[in-house]
Amino acid sequence: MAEIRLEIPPRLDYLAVVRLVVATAAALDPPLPESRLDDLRLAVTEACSNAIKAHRPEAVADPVIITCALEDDRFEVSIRDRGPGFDPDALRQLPDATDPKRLQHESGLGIPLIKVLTDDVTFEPAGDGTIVSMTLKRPPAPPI
Amino acid sequence: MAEIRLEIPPRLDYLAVVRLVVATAAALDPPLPESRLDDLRLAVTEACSNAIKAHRPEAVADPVIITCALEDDRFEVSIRDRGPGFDPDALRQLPDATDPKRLQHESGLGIPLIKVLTDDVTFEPAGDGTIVSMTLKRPPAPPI
Amino acid sequence: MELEIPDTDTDGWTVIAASGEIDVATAPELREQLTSLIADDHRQLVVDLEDVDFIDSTGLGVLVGAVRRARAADGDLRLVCTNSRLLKVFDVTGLGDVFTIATSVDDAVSAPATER
Amino acid sequence: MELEIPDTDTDGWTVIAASGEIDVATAPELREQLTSLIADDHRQLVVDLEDVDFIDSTGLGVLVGAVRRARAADGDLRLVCTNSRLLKVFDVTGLGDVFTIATSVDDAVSAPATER
Ligand SMILES: Nc1ncnc2c1ncn2[C@@H]1O[C@H](COP(=O)(O)OP(=O)(O)O)[C@@H](O)[C@H]1O
Ligand SMILES: Nc1ncnc2c1ncn2[C@@H]1O[C@H](COP(=O)(O)OP(=O)(O)O)[C@@H](O)[C@H]1O
Repeated sequence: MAEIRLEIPPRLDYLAVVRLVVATAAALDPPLPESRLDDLRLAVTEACSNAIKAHRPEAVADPVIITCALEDDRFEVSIRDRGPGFDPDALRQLPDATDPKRLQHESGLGIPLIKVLTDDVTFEPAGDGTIVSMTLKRPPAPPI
Repeated sequence: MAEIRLEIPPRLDYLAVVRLVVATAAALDPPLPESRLDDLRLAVTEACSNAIKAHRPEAVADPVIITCALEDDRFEVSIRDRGPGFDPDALRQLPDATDPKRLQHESGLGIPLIKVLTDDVTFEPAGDGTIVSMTLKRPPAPPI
Repeated sequence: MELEIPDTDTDGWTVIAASGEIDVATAPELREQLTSLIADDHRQLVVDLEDVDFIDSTGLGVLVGAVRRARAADGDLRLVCTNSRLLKVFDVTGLGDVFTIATSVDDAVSAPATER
Repeated sequence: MELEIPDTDTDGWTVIAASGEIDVATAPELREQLTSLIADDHRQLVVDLEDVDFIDSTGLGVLVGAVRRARAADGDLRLVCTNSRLLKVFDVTGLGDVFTIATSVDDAVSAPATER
């Protein structure tokens, strides 16, 4: 098992760096397929932008920490912030796309996206913040 | 001042990740000019591949740690390994390019390259390893 | 992200061609452009996403807000997109059902007005 | 890094077209190819670097070792390179004086033999 760890200042202009690092790490042998790399880039962007925004109200300067674990059968990435924490089960649901009220909502898509794009996600309170851990399974190696 | 920290396993196939991260960080506002980004990519590759190779003899599993400090007037990157250390002043000099003996040497270009490509470099023993710190100055902002 | 807005409209539609990555860091610029276009009575908008290779939820939210304002003013906001990467995001969020998504600017402006 | 070696020689020169990044992780493959070509009596080699966007000291070392072996066998190893990024690296290391660096494969094979 190999691990890559990245610490960034809680600033939104660093998201492009995070996307690059995580996607490059996931493309290492055995690589995730290209379409899963897209899923990963977006899921990580969403989790990381939430983490960065969570630092804001209290102006926390501590870094956001991104850890990638490269396992043979899966790619795991976790994002740790020092924000106020939140209850993911208490989030309002967005109206259906066919409901005219849907257009009232310009936000709230991040966590639903993370849930559909990853194979598993957990939200853990971490004392002084939150750890969001996402897993993408690698396709099984072809039989020899 | 913003800081980005990256930890990688001491494996040569991670060098491409390091190049990407460091160059992306250095391209953030105010960006290093494109030709200096090339200098940085190469200098970081050389320092990092030395760091990774230094981990080998002792099969150290500890990560190589890359830290970027983004200052207004300069970009600093330091690479910390847990290798046996070395004396940079004791390295043999390569023969001149016009000397036929030059062709006997297939290695030994890394540190000379780092020296010409960066504005400053220091090699510090760090207890159980080495910290190589490189600085590239940013061009002064144009007068307003 | 870069935005390009030609001086002349296409059949009464104003085309905004975006390129690069639309994320939480860059989406505010798109929001500002769309908001001021609608405020200036450009109610028929086409956002061309052909050169966009990434969009996040903030970018999607900007498009949702703009289509709402455009439709409230009896206009519309239509998209040009053939990139499967982006189409997947519209698909999984259900937003593919909210927008008219065409394969070219010409198709976007000539698409039938849909009952909403 | 990718390597491509056409089946047929150009005027007695074997051309190896490399692309991508030649670094310490990928250079061993280039070393192997060049070593076995020279061992198989291909002593006149052109390494085409036109599609290479990065080379590190290990990659340079591989070229130095190969040119030494080629010249020892009365052959040569010449380079094709116009990328200023790479040319700078040959320049600052002095290796620009070791190799014949041409702007095309044709120029590389027709360059005069240099006295070394
Ligand atoms: N890491 C986090 N720390 C604190 N609150 C969070 C975090 N992630 C998400 N949230 C909360 O959950 C809400 C919903 O998040 P999300 O679905 O990504 O949509 P959006 O970010 O657009 O509001 C956020 O507005 C925020 O209040
Ligand atoms: N971080 C390091 N830790 C230990 N030894 C090092 C380190 N960096 C360089 N060295 C030593 O210095 C030598 C010269 O390095 P360099 O100029 O990069 O050339 P090369 O890596 O091709 O030998 C290396 O062979 C190694 O012995």
